[in-house]
Amino acid sequence: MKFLGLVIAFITGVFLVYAAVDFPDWADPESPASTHVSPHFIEKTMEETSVPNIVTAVLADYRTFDTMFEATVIFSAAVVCFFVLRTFLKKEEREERLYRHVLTGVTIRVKEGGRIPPSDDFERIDDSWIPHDLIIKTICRLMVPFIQIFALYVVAHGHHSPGGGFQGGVILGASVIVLAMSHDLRTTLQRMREKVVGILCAVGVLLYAGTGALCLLLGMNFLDYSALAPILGVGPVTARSHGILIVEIGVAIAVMTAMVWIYNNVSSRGNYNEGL
Amino acid sequence: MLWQLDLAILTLVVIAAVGSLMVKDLLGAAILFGAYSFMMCLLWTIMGAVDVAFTEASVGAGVSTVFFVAAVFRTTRRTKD
Amino acid sequence: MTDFAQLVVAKYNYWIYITLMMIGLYAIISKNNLVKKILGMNIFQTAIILFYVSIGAKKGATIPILEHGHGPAHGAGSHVVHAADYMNPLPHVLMLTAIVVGVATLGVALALALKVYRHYHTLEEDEILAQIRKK
Amino acid sequence: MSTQYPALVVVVPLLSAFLISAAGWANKRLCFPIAVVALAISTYSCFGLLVRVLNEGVVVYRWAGWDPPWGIAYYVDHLNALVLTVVAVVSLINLVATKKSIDEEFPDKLGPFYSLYVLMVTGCLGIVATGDAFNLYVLLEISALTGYGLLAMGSKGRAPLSTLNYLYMGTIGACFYLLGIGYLYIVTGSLNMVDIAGILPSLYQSKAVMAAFIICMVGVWLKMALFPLHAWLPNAYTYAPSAASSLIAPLATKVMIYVMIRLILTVFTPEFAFTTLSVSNAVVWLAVIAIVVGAVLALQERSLKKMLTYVIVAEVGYMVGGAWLGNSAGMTGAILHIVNDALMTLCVFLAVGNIVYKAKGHCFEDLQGLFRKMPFTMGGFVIGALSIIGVPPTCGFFSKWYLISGAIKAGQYHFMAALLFSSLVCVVLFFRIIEIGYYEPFSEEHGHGHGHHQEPSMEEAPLSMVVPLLIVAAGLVVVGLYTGDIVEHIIRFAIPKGLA
Repeated sequence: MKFLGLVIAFITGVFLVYAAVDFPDWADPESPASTHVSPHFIEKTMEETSVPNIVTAVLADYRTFDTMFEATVIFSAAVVCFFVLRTFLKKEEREERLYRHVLTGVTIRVKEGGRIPPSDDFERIDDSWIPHDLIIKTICRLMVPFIQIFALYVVAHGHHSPGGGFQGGVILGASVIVLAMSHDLRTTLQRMREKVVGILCAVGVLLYAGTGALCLLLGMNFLDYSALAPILGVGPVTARSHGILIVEIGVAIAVMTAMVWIYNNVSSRGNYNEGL
Repeated sequence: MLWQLDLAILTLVVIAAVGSLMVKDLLGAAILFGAYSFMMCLLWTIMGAVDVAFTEASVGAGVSTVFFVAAVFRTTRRTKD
Repeated sequence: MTDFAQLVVAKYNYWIYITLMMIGLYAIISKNNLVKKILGMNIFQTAIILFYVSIGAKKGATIPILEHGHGPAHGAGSHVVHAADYMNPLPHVLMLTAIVVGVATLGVALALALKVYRHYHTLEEDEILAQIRKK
Repeated sequence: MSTQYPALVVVVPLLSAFLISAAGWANKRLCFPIAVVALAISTYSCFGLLVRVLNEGVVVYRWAGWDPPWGIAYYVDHLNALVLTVVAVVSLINLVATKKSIDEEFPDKLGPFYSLYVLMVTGCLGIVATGDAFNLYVLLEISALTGYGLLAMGSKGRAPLSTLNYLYMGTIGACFYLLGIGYLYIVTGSLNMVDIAGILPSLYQSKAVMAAFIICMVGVWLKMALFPLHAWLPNAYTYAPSAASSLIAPLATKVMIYVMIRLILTVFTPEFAFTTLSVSNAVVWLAVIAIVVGAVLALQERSLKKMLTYVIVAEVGYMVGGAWLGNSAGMTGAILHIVNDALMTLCVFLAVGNIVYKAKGHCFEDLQGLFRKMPFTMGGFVIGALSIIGVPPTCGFFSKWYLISGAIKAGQYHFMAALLFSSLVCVVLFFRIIEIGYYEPFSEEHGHGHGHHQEPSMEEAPLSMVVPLLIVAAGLVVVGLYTGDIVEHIIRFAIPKGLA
């Protein structure tokens, strides 16, 4: 198998090198890729969509149909992870529970389905628990709001600077994952339950596709944001800019929850009992 | 752009890629893969693809590495090659 | 010889992408560990992304964000945008999609690997095949 | 509304997938009706689109209102409309037919299952409808990812492993396709299929274009499981849940063959594929080997489902070979066979699904005495089998007829010989099944523990599973009888005039 792999990789490599000789030189401004379709984007974006970040404009307006499916890809990956991994444990299967006294760090084991009534003094911990680490927990808890504010900035400022729904969504998701890694999965699930994650993920992409369907109902083609102009009360070009913002928000919600959903399932092997 | 810097990063990319495939520990491989993604992200910044680099920094170097580490924690670090 | 050297220098990005791609391809075919294969798959995908980003590069151009775009204060018609001044944005857009597809594939692949591990308690392909044959 | 048909075809299932996923958390019983309604609307739009294409010719739909090549556009012609209709019909029938087995297999994951099912169909419909090369890649990944999810939920252990192998191969295939599109983009600067086709003729001598073509083809062959690249398919389909395999087996490979034909006919015109590049002989030989190997490997299988997966490998050889014969009869045969094979595969896999539902297995031992136990299911299976063998008046006969006449016209007699050989092997394969199901006595261990030999009572699968199967079986005959009309009014226009 090793030899076969080498041979295939070598043949493919030689073939690709042979073909690459015919390419225009690297970074040649006169190459067809830079002269055929792309000049239109660079020169017309501002007057057609009033978005200075050309990548955002092309991503969420000219090729918005692609981007809708891109959001769908991440949605379907999250659903696949849930579908493949999630196992619903029955209550009886968990015989003993571990609790930690928050102040002293003493660990208690409760057997035979017993449980401690919920209180602030004790917290439930995983089977493979790790020692209580105040520094990591506090620092991460402090960082989370700043990460989230930065993420919101990235989403909102995507028209003018690098960024947009995907990047912002991933960073938002990362803030939740940081919380899950520094504390445990149970803490995260208390703040953001599985059902909420699942519904928000669908709602995010639905916001994107729904915007498109709204345009369709208003008599224009699917995702043609200029149809939204009468609703938003602005001109058709500005409506495109606003439309881009709406779908970016949808993408951000979908990507955030998809990342959290995948992480929850992968890190707990689908039983949601213990995280990383 | 400085061609020396460019070349250094390109070399590092290849080294990180080979390293992550050679190292006989899956956790190490995951971390090296994170380094690979980050080098890639630098390379794209140099080429002017800021949006792509931003995405790669958050997705490739960030979340992907976390997924790898999570999966390795839930399975095993052992690998024969 | 100078021709050859020029060829190497003028397209070195393409050579690097081919190298990385072949590393990835070799890993997918030859590696025995399932997670290593997934790593190889990701390297393969990133190599293609590098290729596309290389297409988008343009000498003497800047990042594809319009300079005078911040607000109408500058006047919309006061300056003309030249295509040669900005990088080609289209490959960047395509690759944003490809990166997201990559991470989606990664998530699904890891989920499947976890499921395989849950059943066979190993990630080595030859050990799994031996277990299957034993049955 | 009829101007929006191309949008409705793809968008309605897409929207419904999110609705299903959200509704699954509230009430599981809502999922199935939403999916059925969405696919029904999509199917209706497909038929509407087909009628429009027949009346007006190519229908152009500009997504987001941008003109191609800057925006993404659909160019729905006869080929698109025909395959779209088949995809929509197959997925709708399969959804209704497999409801019972889905309810049984995934009682607590109905929401995700239906959501993935509909997304998979959306992906296939989008691949078939799109006129943008990169958009095709994204949809390819959607249909692939959801397909992995559906396939992996079969038997424990084996299903995830074989799906993971499928994932590696599928990802390489999709990446090769993406790379080929990149090569095309670097020399043409466009992603729109029609636009690329307009630019390419001046570049036919370029090595990059040749490489783009070959890389795209290899990628597509990997995804459709053409012979040396077929290793992932049999296991992935065999261990999958029956609702998933009867969706993916008819659609996934056939859609990829559509992509191959689309690339040959539209993007790189037939002159380039068949004349400028002198690889068509080699590809036809590859197809011949695929047919022979698929047939021989099918012979040695002792499991009905796995045997059928090898038959699929052989059928892929039919279509690839037919398309690469380089004449209009072969191409007609290949396109017609996409339609027929989708229906045939659906028919036999639905029958297998019913058998698995009742007999709890798909090995040959489980089939004993099934004709008495499940006469309608086996009746449907026999019609599907006859069609795969190629017995008139079922539709399989007619597409084979076109393929063989194309092979004679092109002088590729080995292809014709391979077709006949595989038909003979199929006769052996299916008569062996029929023999086991009909003649062998109903074994005691499957009985109800009665000591004396008893005539086994009829234990047919539920009506909701049998009726769709019989509809598909009847459809095989109907499509066979109307082959002339389909070729005359639809496929004839799908093939460019230049093809001899």
